[in-house]
Amino acid sequence: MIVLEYILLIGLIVCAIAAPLCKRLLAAVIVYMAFSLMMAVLWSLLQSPDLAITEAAVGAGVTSILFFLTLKKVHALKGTHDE
Amino acid sequence: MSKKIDETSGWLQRFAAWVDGDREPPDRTLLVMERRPHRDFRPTEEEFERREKDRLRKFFNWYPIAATVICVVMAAILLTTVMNMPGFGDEDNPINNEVSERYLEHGAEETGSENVVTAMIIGYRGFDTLGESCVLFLAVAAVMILLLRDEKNTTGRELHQLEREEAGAREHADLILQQVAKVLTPFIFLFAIYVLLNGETSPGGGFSGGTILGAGVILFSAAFGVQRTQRFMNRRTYSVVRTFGLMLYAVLYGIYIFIGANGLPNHLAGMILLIDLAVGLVVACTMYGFYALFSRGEI
Amino acid sequence: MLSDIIQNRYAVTAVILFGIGFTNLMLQQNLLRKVIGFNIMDSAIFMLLASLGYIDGGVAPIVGDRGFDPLYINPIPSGLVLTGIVVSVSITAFSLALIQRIYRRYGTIEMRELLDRAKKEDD
Amino acid sequence: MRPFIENFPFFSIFLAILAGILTATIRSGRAAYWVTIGVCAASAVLNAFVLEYTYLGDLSFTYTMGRFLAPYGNAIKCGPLQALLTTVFSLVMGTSLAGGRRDLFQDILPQKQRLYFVMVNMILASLLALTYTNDAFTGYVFIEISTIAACALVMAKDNGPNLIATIRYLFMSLVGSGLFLIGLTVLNSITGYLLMPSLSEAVEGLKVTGDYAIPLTVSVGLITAGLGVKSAMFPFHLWLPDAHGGATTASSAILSGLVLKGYIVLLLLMILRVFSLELIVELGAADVILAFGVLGMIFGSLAAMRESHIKRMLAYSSVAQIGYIFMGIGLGTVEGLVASCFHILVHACCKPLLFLCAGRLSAVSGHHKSLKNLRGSAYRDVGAGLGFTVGALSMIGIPLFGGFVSKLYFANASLPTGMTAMTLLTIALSTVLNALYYVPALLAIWVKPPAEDEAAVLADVHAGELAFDQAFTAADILLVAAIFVLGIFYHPITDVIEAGVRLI
Repeated sequence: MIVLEYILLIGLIVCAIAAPLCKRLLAAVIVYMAFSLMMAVLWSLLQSPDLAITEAAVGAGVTSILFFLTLKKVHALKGTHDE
Repeated sequence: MSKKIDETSGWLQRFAAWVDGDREPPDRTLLVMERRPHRDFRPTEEEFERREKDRLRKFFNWYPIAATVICVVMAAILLTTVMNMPGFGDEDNPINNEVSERYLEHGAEETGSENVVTAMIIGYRGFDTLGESCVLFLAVAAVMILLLRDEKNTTGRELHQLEREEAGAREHADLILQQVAKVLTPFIFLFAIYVLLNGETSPGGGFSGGTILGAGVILFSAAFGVQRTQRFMNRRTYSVVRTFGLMLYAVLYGIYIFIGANGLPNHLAGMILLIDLAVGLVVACTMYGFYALFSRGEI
Repeated sequence: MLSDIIQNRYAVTAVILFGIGFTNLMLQQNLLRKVIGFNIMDSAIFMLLASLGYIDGGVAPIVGDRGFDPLYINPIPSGLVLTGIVVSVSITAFSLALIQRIYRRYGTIEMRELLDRAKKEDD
Repeated sequence: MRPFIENFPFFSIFLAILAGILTATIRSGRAAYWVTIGVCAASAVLNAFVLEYTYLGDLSFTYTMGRFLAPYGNAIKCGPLQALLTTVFSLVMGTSLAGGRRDLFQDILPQKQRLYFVMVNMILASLLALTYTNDAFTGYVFIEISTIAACALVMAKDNGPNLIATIRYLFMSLVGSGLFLIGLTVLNSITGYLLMPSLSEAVEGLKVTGDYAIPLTVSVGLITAGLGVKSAMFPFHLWLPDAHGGATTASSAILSGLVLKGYIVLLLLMILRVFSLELIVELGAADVILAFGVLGMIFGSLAAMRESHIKRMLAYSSVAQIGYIFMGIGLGTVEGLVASCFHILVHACCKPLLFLCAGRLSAVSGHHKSLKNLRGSAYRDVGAGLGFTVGALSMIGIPLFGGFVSKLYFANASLPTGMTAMTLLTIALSTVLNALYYVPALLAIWVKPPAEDEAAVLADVHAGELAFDQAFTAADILLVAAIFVLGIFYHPITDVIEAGVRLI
């Protein structure tokens, strides 16, 4: 269990550093999604299942969808350019 | 008397300008009583632009340095702080005081919820939760101001393109997505309703359940198109459900506070379930509202 | 020192994450990355808050008839974080909507170019 | 069974929230406008009753939000000071809306006007809650409400520069609330409470035992810095001129006059109720606040002098005035706090008046905002010209106007401290600087331009703009009267504030 904890904590830091450094915005958002998922697992390790459910639904679900829609609108996704 | 701020002026003004960080063109005449002469702007404008660019560049040169210093100092201070904070996982930490004890021991009988987190956010600290629902409501309203279609933010061409895309999506529907959605959506809804209604006895409650419900509606809408979603969630139902949910919650809670503060007898025993339901509806509507506004500019 | 860090591992991670998020919020030129930075910063604060309520060997605070009386973790931080998460998703949605409109108006989401273009239009 | 009147603070908050939810369903913008005005008036009346009750009874009471007594549930606390502040806030909110009505209905698209009023109602609710709250986390939630709503007020005009100003404002606000929340987290971890009286006891205990000295200091610093960023304390003011200068008239008035004050009031509550003045002075936080306040007074004015855009000039002047308030807090004495509270009132009346008059003056000059183009505009709407003059003279600090009294109190408060010379000099310097930019503005609007210029300007103006604006004139008269009341009959008001600070 403790090993998993360390892996997750280090993973969080790596993701947090990587997310804004990714060259493509899409990659940044996906890394942020991974960050959210790890956070959700950590919260269930911290015995807060309420938070884990909410974080999984909000962070990895709704927020990411909103990010993707925004990426589409600002033409940062491949293949969505006008004309 | 006129005051000029340019490269030749005193250090005080330049320092002020620097601190100020303002990138507006400095006004050359402070006293504007005399009639403005017809100036020929051509030669000065270029110089002006150059100077402006210079200033902007300067700002962008020093800003990262200052910000980095601030961030590093901040992180160092916080690191020292947490090293001096109560240890992790210790039972004797100041945060584990009589408040949490009371929540754990009497939460179930006082609020009727076995999940103490739900008991706390809806029973003990309900006013925060009311504020939080207001934040959600406000966020949707603010996104509506920005993205709801109007003559300022949507041109006819864009509208036309949107329609074309929707028509295209209807004709060439994404089969994989539809099949997956067909299987998944009932389970998501079921799970959402379970989480929503069992907030008292198991993890979850209004916020989690509402978000999952919203995510389910979003999946349905993405897979089967707007038309089929609008059968059960058009603009009218949307605004009715959202407003009704929040009103129900606010009024219930208002009565609850009034009764509680005045020490009147309490007849709102099953309130948690109702409030959870109202909160769940509000949250689900909010999430779907974000999605709809972001993708189509309409609900 | 090292044992201190290991003891307070959650808090230390949270502070590092806070620093990263804060730096991104202040330094990034791209508005979307700024928003990601803000989200990381908020998550870090929530993690700090949630880790405070944890008690070694505690279980989730769902009281019921289990036949024995286990040690529960502190429910207060969990409740506060739940509030915080919902607030942060609202703000994220709002800022993303704002970014969409800015892109539509100016055609860029880089802060520097944005200020440049706005200045040009002003003149 | 408590006296029925003690429910009134809760009723006023609740009314504003309900009105915010309801206005989202009203279709017509005008109806939403009247609902909002009604709510402001009702809230002012309710809070005025509370003021009378608490001041005459010389008491303050805690109202539990729910069945659970402190420290288990939420609570609000009400004394004379809070009641006075909320009464003035509600009144000024309604007045600002009335005064900026014409601009508002022009600047905002008809189908989105109702959403604007949702924001206004929620801002009123958050201002009331921030003033009344007795719980630090409730403070955080309402700070976020006010952040979103304030940003929405800025961008409601919906043109390019406004969007950029909004996003800068938003990011700066997020930094502020992040700092506040992490400060609160640290404080919570070392004390274990969120309710202010329990927090205060715990902090007292920590001070005696000397435990957790570093976290306590850091949390004081973070909370002050967070609220300072949000209320445009000096080095963090860069977002303010764009945001306040570009918004529609009513928004500028509300943001500059009221929203900034909400955060300052919360800071005051945290300082007085939780940390206590002695701790703030002991930790040196007071000196830092004082330094930033003094710097803000000077640099805000210097920046305002360089502006020719009238609304941006007023926005920079707000930075200077906020500097005054922080200087009063930084003196670290009760007298300083009383002066600060009085200045909050004065500024809450003056700045909306100036913004409303500036908006009206630019409306009658073809919506030009530059001082050059406003020449002689005071003759086109004499009421607006007079209002602007009164506001400006009060800002400079001419006797009989409100601003003079607050400067007098600041000077008085600085006498027993060790900072007398510096404070007095700064006040004098700031007065001179204020005069240096307000007097030219006054001259500009009152000096008649040559006839051909006048004709050129008039050709530019829409005929409807020159028509008599009843709502504006009413707002104008009300705020001018308020400034004279604050300037002449200030004794009863300072008595209320002193009682309020004592009973806080």
